[in-house]
Amino acid sequence: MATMTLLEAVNKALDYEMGRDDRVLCFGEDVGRNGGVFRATVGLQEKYGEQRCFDTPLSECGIIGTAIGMAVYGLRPVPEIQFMDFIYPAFDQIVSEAAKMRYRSGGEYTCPMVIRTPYGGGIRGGHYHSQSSEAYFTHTPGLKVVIPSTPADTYGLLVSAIRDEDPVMFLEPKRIYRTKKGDVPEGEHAVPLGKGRVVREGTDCTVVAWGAMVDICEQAAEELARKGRDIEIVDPRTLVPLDEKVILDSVKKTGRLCCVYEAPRTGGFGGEIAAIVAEKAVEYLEGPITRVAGFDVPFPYTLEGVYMPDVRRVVKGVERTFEW
Amino acid sequence: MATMTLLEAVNKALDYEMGRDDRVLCFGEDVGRNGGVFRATVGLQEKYGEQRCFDTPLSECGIIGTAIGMAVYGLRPVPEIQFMDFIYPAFDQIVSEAAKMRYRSGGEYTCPMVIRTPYGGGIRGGHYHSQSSEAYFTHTPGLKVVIPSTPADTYGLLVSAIRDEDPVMFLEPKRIYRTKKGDVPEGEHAVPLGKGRVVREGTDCTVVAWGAMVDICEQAAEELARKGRDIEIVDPRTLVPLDEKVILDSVKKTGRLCCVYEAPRTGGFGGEIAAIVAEKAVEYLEGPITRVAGFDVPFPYTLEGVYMPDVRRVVKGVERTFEW
Amino acid sequence: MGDVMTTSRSKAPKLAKEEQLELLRSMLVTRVMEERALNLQRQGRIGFYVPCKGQEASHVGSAAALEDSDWIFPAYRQPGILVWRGAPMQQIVDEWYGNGDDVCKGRQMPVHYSFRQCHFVSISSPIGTQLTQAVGAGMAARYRGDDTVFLTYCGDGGTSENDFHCALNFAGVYKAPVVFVVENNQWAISVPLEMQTASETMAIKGEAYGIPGIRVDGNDVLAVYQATREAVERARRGDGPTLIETLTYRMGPHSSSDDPTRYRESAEVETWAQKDPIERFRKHLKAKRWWSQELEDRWIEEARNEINAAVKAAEDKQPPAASTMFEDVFLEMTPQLREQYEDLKALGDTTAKKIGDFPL
Amino acid sequence: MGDVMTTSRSKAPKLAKEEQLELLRSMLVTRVMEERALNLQRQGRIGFYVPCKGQEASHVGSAAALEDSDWIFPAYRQPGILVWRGAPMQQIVDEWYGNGDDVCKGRQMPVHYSFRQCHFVSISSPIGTQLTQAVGAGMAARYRGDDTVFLTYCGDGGTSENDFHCALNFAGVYKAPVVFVVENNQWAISVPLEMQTASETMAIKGEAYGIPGIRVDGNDVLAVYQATREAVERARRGDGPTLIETLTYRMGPHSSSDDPTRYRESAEVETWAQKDPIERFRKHLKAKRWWSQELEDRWIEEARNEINAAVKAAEDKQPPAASTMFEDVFLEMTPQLREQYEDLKALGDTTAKKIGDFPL
Ligand SMILES: Cc1ncc(C[n+]2csc(CCOP(=O)(O)OP(=O)(O)O)c2C)c(N)n1
Ligand SMILES: Cc1ncc(C[n+]2csc(CCOP(=O)(O)OP(=O)(O)O)c2C)c(N)n1
Ligand SMILES: [Mg+2]
Ligand SMILES: [Mg+2]
Repeated sequence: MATMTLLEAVNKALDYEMGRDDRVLCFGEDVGRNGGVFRATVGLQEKYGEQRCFDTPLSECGIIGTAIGMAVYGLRPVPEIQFMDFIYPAFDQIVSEAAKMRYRSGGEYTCPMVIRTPYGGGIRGGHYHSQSSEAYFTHTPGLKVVIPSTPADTYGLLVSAIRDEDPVMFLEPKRIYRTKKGDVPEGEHAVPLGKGRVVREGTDCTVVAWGAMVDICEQAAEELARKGRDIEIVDPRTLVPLDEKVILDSVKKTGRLCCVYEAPRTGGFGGEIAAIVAEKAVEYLEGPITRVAGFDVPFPYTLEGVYMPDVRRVVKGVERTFEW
Repeated sequence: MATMTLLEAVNKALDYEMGRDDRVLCFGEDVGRNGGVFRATVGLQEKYGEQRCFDTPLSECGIIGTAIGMAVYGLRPVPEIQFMDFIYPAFDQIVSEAAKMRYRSGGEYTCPMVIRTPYGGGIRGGHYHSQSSEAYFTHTPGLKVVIPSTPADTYGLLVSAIRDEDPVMFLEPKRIYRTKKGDVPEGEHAVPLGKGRVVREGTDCTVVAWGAMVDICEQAAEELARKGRDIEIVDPRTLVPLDEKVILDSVKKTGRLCCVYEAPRTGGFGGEIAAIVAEKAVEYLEGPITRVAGFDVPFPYTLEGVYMPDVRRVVKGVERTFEW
Repeated sequence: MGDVMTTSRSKAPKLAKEEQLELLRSMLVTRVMEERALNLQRQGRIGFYVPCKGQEASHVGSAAALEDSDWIFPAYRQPGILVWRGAPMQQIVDEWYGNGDDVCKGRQMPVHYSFRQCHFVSISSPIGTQLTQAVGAGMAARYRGDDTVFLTYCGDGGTSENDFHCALNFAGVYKAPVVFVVENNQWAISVPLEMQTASETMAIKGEAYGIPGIRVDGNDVLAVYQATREAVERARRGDGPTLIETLTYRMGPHSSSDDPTRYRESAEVETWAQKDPIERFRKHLKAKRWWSQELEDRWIEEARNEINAAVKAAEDKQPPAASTMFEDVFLEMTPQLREQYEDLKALGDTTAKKIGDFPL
Repeated sequence: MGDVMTTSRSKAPKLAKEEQLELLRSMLVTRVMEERALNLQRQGRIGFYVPCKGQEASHVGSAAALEDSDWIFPAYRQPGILVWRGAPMQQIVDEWYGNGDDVCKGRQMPVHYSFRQCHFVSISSPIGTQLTQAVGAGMAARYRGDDTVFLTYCGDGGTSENDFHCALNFAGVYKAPVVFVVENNQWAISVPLEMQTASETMAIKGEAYGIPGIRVDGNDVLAVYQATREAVERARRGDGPTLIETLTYRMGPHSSSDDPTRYRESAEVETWAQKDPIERFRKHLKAKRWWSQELEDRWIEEARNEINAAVKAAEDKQPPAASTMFEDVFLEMTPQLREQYEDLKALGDTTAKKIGDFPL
């Protein structure tokens, strides 16, 4: 066990996998010499050389397109997209190519790769350094989507993602990169993809949240506890494949559901979770399924603190599940 | 009134708007000389000249990026993307630029444009000529998303889209381009954006569908009628902004909801509609909210007929809303 | 940069008789395949086909310059490469039909082949994406210490796409062992070359990336072979990528759904008909006294029989089982996919039904 | 192509004394602004800033070659253009603070300006997107019969992006009245030029699109002016686009969040410090006896006072009202946005709270 930040856990997991598997390569804009603008890859070039950890030209399309070629040839590339907001120039390579390679070739060619990218708000980044666009990828068959919320999960999920035989979007909640600290097992520690985590047990209402929203929900649960509401918090950890069972079991127990996410409300993944529950556990519901999410506007700068779901809004969202 | 196909209605609406407003330009791959691979722009270059209807190099990024510049300068571009499956190279220009131009400039610069593109399955197009990716755009604040299901709506909605002051994704159900015929008012006929349509009135279950799925649902409703189920069908026509009222009113009346869409089930817009109802009308529900959608796989070729929602699956989906 | 390589100008390639005859045979078989396929398509027996008539020399000649261990990241208009590399005709035809024996399990439209045993990477429709992937594979091979070379193709229209730009830029920066062949057939569906780019040539585009660019007569199979051979050797030596522009012409429609009379003059087509690559190469082999009518007739006869047998077999095969629709999305089916498959089975009959027809 | 334009080599531009002095003043004021802004950022009073020290001549000189009616599609490192075009200092500073008076209503990070009154189009972060938009605006102006010219900027890193490729390709095909300026400052954050592209120069990239490419000493304001002036005239005449590479250097960090000592040698920085564009131009004006210390001191004094006053005023202003968060998504609020705004108001206090801090 060692205590580290979420950001350090990313670095440690990359180091561990590069150490045990020489097919693993890290690259992207400012990833090599500079160790990444968030320092996620710091030290890796010194340790593994410029062949395995290097800088690229300023082209997300080139970064992901070449990564796909490497994966098809047999490597395990782990490209970094500097901010998730800048992944769109590579969108075609991701959704048309990486996601469909195994399927369209009848399994002759596969694409085992991990696209790492910091996502989410809370760093005063405005429109283009704050987005949470996980829903674009959860709607794309052939991609797995993983979002950790603790250092231990970050390490264990990234290790599993790198070992996975299919393309994985690994989204890192940059808001808590440095603020979130925790114990992480040294060396071998893999958290399986597709298994959710009950963050906090409770009986009155289920709250589903991931990434940086999990902490907010835990604080809200404390406040709700003082008001006599016993909240259960579920962190799916992987949105695709989704652990429906841990969510459905919880809702069947509590009878209530509030989904919390940073992305714009309309079309966000929390809506998908609400739809699953409305189909598979509607008879257990004792109130409306509520959503606390970003507003349907581009991510603002000065009003970031008003835009992002906070404790106050989560408390309100949970309380609304008790109102018919 | 004139009877025409859905495809002819697209052509007529473009012709009418180009005739009344010289700011309207049409362009894209094979759009000029060839009149579009589906013939949607046929005759427009002859009539309005190469300055207003022209071919472009093979670059969706260039097509949309230049269209944005034209809109910012004061024109009303109507670029065509040959197949929706090929819109991804332009994804960055659409979501980072067109969708945010008004907002980020405090209203100093705006982006009135219509991106026309044929979408959906049913033409034996396989992976890359069949996709329904409306959910990527409905989750993008700043974009309107319009999908017609009849020739009259096609004409009236396209006219409104071209006159709108903001960017509109106009998605044309190519499966019924030529098979769907109907009466269309001549000349001035605008259908407002944001108003849904009750396609068929019924009392037992609400079915929400758009594009080519509307016909399938009508056939299913006939079959269900024979089984004694009285189905109401709602076509939102614009997914953004969504006419929630017409959907909620219907569900409050029927107590049941089945959402039908071609896109992959997970993260599809039908899930958003289910989530809205589960939040705002849960107390009226007399059964689970079901979804009949594409499967979570890349769009297949030989098995297209098995992949796409058909009458049989819609009937089943509706019947499941009666089973607790 | 302005001048175009032809056999005369290029050092005459040292290809043995057998290899030169095999080049002709591959081009002829490719054309026989095409005639049959277009025929099947017109009869509605297969859904779609992409002809390459007039461009056989451009892709067969370039692919012939590779070692068998080298890889190809193709576009959709290089079927002759499969013939040259000896892909089984039955597998090719099964792909047209998308039946249960198709390597790709009927998941893609006709001609979107994948042939791992030929190091021929899965074809997709989006223009240009293969170029960047070829560069990544090249970087991977160099990292591995393999001396594999990667040959990738796009058309004149493809040079306008995003991927052309990042592929060549990355190839230049990392000196990837890649040969880019731009088959400049003058048209991108209905869009003529002059609407595609204002650059003098396609070859000159290499300068933007520090990559040598070469123009070659794409209807001169030996010139194409020679130019590619030199590029392949340079790549294998570790001297980096090359951009080759093959000047050729799309004699037929863009695809079985296209009608070129809408947008181009028959006069243009006739001029190019005079430059037919097979005609030309046959002349050359005649001059060398290596060619005989009997030989050619036998090749064509054999090819026809092989294709007919393959078609007959393909039509007797079953479509892929519904289960294949849920497989290969990931290595293992997710719970969601398993559930969706179960729901489908619960409906009873799940054999393929035909819905629409492809317009393009 | 290899040679670089400098004042000596270029026809000495016919700029009157007043204009030349105004060039110097704009560059000086830009630098004064920068010193103050970086200072405010270090004190945590504004969130972010992007310095342009060393590149003032490159963008002020090129923008000076335009008529007032011409448009600019900028990147994020050309603040001097706003000074040259006379944007009100208060509006500039309000944007840094993202307060209620900010033109952009505090929606974007500092330095992402929009100044319609200066024909200065809204800046976004994604690299290169403005290039393609400038081409579209140019096509629109030609369609309209306006003789407006469009000047657009990107950096050396920007040349690797998708948009650089399609922008130049479309500009070449449609002969759009656009001048592309690539400010080659040798670095893309920590990525040096040689990792960005293998092409000899940035200017040579124009050949891939049939566009003339020119290299100019980006620290020689008159040379930049002259090169751009010729390109602007060509564009206005209808003779199409030009690509100009300005050779310059980013003296400071990439942004207020960057630490360049991690990745580059101070020796390199010192060499370029000798070529400071303001120093150089001051020498030239001295030689002409047009410059005086008093004049420069007065300019700087005035600028400092103006900025200080603007800062003081900006800090007294309120943040934008919560309602502005829901406005301008569309011309009219949708029912969904209205409902979301109502929900927010129902919570009570909705004044801006500071959450995190920007790392880059
Ligand atoms: C990204 C993308 N946009 C559009 C299309 C539709 N399309 C298919 S082929 C083609 C023309 C290609 O022309 P070219 O690159 O010259 O190749 P050729 O067909 O002439 O061999 C187009 C526009 C596509 N497949 N992919
Ligand atoms: C599409 C995209 N990818 C990555 C970034 C992050 N980023 C911001 S500036 C920059 C470097 C730009 O370098 P260059 O184009 O040379 O301009 P300079 O900053 O040197 O003026 C990067 C990688 C971005 N803003 N947009
Ligand atoms: Mg072509
Ligand atoms: Mg730079």
